Amino acid sequence: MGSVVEVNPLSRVEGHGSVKVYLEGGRAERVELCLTESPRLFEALLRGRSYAEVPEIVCRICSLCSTVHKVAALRAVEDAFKLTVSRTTQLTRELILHGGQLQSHALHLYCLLLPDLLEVKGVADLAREAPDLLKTGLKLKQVGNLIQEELGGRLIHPVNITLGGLGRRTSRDTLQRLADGIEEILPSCLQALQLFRRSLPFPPLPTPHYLALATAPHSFTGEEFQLDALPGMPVSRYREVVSEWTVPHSHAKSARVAGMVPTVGALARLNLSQAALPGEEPLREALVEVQGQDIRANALAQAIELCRSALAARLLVEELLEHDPADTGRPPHLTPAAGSGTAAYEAPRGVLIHSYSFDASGSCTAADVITPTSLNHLALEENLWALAQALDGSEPALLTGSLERLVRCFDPCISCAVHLVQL
Amino acid sequence: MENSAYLAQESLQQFLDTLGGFGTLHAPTWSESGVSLFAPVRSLDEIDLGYRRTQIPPKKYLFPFRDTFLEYREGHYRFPDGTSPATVLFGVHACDLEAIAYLDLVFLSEPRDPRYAERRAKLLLVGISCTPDEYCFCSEPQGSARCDLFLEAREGGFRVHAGTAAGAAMLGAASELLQEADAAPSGRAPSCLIPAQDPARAYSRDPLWDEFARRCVGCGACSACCPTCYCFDVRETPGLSGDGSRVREWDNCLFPSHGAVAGGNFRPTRLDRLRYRFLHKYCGFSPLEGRSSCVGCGRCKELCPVDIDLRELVAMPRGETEQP
Amino acid sequence: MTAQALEPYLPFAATLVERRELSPDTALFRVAPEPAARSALSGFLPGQFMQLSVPGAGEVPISPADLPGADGTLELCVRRVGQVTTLLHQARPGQPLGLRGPFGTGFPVEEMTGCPVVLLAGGLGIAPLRSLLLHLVRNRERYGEVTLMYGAREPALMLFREELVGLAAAHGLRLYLTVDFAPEQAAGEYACAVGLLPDLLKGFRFDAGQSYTAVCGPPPLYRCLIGELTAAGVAPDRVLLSLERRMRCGIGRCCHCAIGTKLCCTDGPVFRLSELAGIPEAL
Amino acid sequence: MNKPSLAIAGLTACSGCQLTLLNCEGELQEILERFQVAYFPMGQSDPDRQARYDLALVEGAVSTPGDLATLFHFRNASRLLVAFGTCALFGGIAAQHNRTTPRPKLLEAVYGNGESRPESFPPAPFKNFVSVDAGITGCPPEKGELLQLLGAVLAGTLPAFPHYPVCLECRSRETLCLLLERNQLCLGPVIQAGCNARCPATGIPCEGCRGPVAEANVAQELELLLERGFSREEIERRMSRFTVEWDYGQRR
Ligand SMILES: Cc1cc2nc3c(=O)[nH]c(=O)nc-3n(C[C@H](O)[C@H](O)[C@H](O)COP(=O)(O)OP(=O)(O)OC[C@H]3O[C@@H](n4cnc5c(N)ncnc54)[C@H](O)[C@@H]3O)c2cc1C
Ligand code: SF4
Ligand code: SF4
Ligand code: SF4
Repeated sequence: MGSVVEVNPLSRVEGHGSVKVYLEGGRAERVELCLTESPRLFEALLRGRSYAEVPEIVCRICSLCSTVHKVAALRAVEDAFKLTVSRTTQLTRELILHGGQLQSHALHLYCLLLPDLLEVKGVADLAREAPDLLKTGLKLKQVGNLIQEELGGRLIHPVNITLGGLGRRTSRDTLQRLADGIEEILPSCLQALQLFRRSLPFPPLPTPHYLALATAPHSFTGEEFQLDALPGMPVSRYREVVSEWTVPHSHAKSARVAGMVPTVGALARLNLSQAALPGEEPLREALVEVQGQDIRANALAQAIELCRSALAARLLVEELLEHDPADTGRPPHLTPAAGSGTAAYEAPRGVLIHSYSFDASGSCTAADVITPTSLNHLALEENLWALAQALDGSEPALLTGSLERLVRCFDPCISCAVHLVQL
Repeated sequence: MENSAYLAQESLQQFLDTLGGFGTLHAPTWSESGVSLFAPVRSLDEIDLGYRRTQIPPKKYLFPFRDTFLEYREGHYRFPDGTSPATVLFGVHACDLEAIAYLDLVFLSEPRDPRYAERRAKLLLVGISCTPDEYCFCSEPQGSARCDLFLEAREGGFRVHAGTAAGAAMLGAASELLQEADAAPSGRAPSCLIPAQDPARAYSRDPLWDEFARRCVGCGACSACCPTCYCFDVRETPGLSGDGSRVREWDNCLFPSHGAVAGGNFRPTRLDRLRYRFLHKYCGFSPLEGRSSCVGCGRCKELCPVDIDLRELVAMPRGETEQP
Repeated sequence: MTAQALEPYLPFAATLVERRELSPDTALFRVAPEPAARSALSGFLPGQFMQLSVPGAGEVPISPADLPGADGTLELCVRRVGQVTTLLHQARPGQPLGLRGPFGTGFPVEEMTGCPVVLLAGGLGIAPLRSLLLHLVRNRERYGEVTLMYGAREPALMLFREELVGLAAAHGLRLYLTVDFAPEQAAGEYACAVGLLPDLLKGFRFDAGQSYTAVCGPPPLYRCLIGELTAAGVAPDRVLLSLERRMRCGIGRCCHCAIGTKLCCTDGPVFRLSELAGIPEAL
Repeated sequence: MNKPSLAIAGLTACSGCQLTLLNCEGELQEILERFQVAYFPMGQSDPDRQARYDLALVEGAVSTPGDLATLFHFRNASRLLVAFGTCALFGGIAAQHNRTTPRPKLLEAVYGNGESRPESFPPAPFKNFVSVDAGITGCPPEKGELLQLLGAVLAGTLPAFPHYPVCLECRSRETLCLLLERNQLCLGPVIQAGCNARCPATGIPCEGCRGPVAEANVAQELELLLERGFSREEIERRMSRFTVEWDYGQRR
């Protein structure tokens, strides 16, 4: 007789999901990852909405990555209208994305993942058992959020970054405060490298096919994808390489890229990009350590990116402070025209693609959003399967506990995974 | 030192520097988004001497939008620590000075409002002549005695007059910049107050009342921006560790909550609330009954999104003013 | 000097001493102010109100149901209706509270000497009138005939019933109790009439020319009663109305309690009918 | 004092409200100390589904049978149920098409006609199904209001949030009125304040993320915007972004 072992709900991940392991005579037969978040049908919400509304609505796909969703959507719309933005706007967007990455990685590492390393159940236990570590993590998160709130005007679903520009340019005083905040957390960022070097006690997992964007240093966007050693694929032709389909047991879609099962996120980025920032010598050892690793090294990769984001944010603040005061970032007046545009960004969890088409009145006729979690979906299932097999015959509690930890390594963002948008 | 002197335009920057010695200098200037406001300034070129009206009147210095005025710990209330900084408010028009005088009547009568009194004592007022525009409904006063110093515009400079000892001290400190006063002041400054109205008008059947009640969006701009509106609400905010604070905040008679009590509302309709506003502005509440508190600054008229001007109900001709 | 004299917004400390249920939603709270505050309370007049703070929830106006006792304690009769009153109802003896006041006008007890007094209370309106009644009873010889007409919705909601009956017997008060409806008269309960206060007043004979009347109750009650009283011939300046409005400061600043151009907190809460002439919204 | 037990859960939502709790970095440790966190899958494993909760903060709209079951569970198991965020209070972003497009059509657009189509109905606010004891509005909610609620619950009461429109806070911050001065489609006059006019203060019109203010003069706002050249269709689209249930004729 077959039986099912279930992890439901998956905890300490963002959104609702569960894992089912089907056992046959005590052996793992099949693993299913069910992302059960209630769908909000964003595609239908976007149909007929004006180009100006699309980014405002679509950023609500997910709170954790609302900033990068917003920026990606803005870029995609701007691409459709062949609009370029001023340097102030560019810098502000880059800086706020680093804020977003800081906050997201700090949250994931210190609130969601750290309990696994310390063998406790969660953030409430951390407050009791490791208050100082939690405090450090929260401080990192706070500085990330400070950047997001000051630049975005609102912490989640930022308002100040808008189509073609900014509501208003960030003041010097504010930037100065951000610089102070960043300076304060740099040492803690470096400590995170030590803390998250510890790997989970799992048997080795499949070696991933890394997928990331080719980006300039401290940028989150690029024109080409890189998939392992494959030659660059232009973002504008992403449809030719990404194939997506729905699976019966889950509300999310799964994707393959160029026929392969991709892994996106911090680990993939660090394996594919060599762009170094000034001042990042202390990261070198850790950078070497994550090369060619399986997903267990994603935590260390995130810790490295935590440092990188702090360093990059410091540089960006300086550049913004010095940049031409006449460039206010005021958005230009837009006249809608028919067109399509695509933009790809590196969200904290990996590659994110937004693509839209508009008719002559600027009304949205087609929308497509591919989220990092759908790109990771198959890899996650493969890893779960591998782990379930390796742990064959173990206690169900050990099995489910390990599977859940594995899910967390991917830092999945379930709410975004099920809000795929395609018209 | 005389109480009056002449200040040449060229000496104004130095004069401001001198005033800066008496407190942080605030003056009419422009916000980044293009709003006229009183804010800290460092030099003359940040000041808009010819400004018409600031969006928020100087009352914000005496009675801020939100003010924590009590704290409690373990069930016992106390005043929060900290005092307000000395401030020199430069460039206040006669109507706004009149308004502060009115607020003084409200808050400094017994029992004195300690928060207001403390801030008022630290606020030095420097008035300046104005040029009325189409929104103003005062009688073009050129001077005011309700301040520490008043700068009356003259050819190439100002006739500066000290109305208080503090004003005289400021003049004294700036004596090197000043010359002998020219001619006498331009007559007695009339009050800006518009005439008080008969409360019966608030209950009149004028169809304009219904029209106003239909239109008013209840945004609260008219009261928030009125230099003599001072209704406040009080809220208690418990903290996480058993302590808490009591905050007072500008309230607004156009909001439904203004007259609401458990199980009912004493001013349930917008019409009731507009009538209240009329009464408070033009008829005065006890103990200032029979006194208008409208100083004619024109803010409510300019800022109302639906062009409500309650004075239309009494068809007050422009310039008809009351002598206090 | 008390804290009060120094700072009008700073509540002086008080402690909840005792609480007694009066009805399912109303209780009598005995509150002891800090000793330093007693002098501020010494001039208290029936009909005046206090601002009661329950830390955490805020401050509400309450008219004490009796003059301060010899030990300085106050009796507050409070109905549970919202945030502050609910938190008060949950409080245990020893709970720190805050008090400011007394504020407002009270009943003109000096002016009323020698005259008959008719008290008309509806529902919770008995709270301020009880303090007037107790004053009249304690100075019985200085006043004429004292009548209390008190209407409640149903017998279970009638507050202080035994006490009122006892007072009536001991001090020769005319007492009329009435309820809007009576579900079932339980054995051993005092009888009370079924009917509305204005109807009761209709058949009531009294020296209207000489009497002072004091009214307190829910807003709709006033209009009906005033019709009856003026018809009976009570002079408008002898019709005393204790009114209620939203209040925040209690000292004439926050302006929520305006009634026409009057302020309920400083010109009231006890008004003479004559003062309210020409203010349609007053009643 | 006994620690009140706390549950935090989500229905159809972006998790932004739950994240707002985690975004209270300065206060989170104190919160975790003062409350006993009984149910919070986003931050703590082994959620206790059997417990009774003193306070349940539930975010999201109700759009699936599962959502409804969860909502009933928390209603029954909790002393205080708080509708946490705009979706819970007004339906939010996912409900914006409720009045215009039938649900099956929307589902088909995403999932086709295949078997993987999840069961779902038009997203609705909590109040359509259960009584709630308090609400924190906002998309996302303001940290300050969340902290006020938690403080009030610890003190045994509920917070006293103001009920006035965004314009008051906007004016008090001395920002430019976008409706009057820039002819922009600002919803400030009919939207509940409490965000300190975040959007207008950065030069962006209020998009209405905090839902309607009490007794809004909706009809007049509509007139104001029509006068400024916006089409009725555009105005309604914008107004329904976070709240579909507007009465466009309301003048109360
Ligand atoms: C002069 C005066 C004397 C009063 N005497 C008594 C009394 O003896 N016993 C008694 O039970 N009640 C009395 N009340 C009514 C009492 O003040 C309210 O029931 C109380 O304020 C409700 O507060 P809450 O926070 O529990 O209710 P909520 O409904 O939560 O009130 C919110 C806020 O609204 C205001 N508010 C609500 N209802 C009233 C009201 N009726 N009057 C004034 N403000 C209100 C309060 O400021 C309160 O903080 C009196 C009111 C006044 C004006
Ligand atoms: S400014 Fe105009 S619309 Fe706004 S509350 Fe005042 S009268 Fe009403
Ligand atoms: S910008 Fe919007 S919120 Fe601000 S005052 Fe104008 S209408 Fe109101
Ligand atoms: S201004 Fe409007 S859209 Fe912006 S945060 Fe406030 S309520 Fe939400």
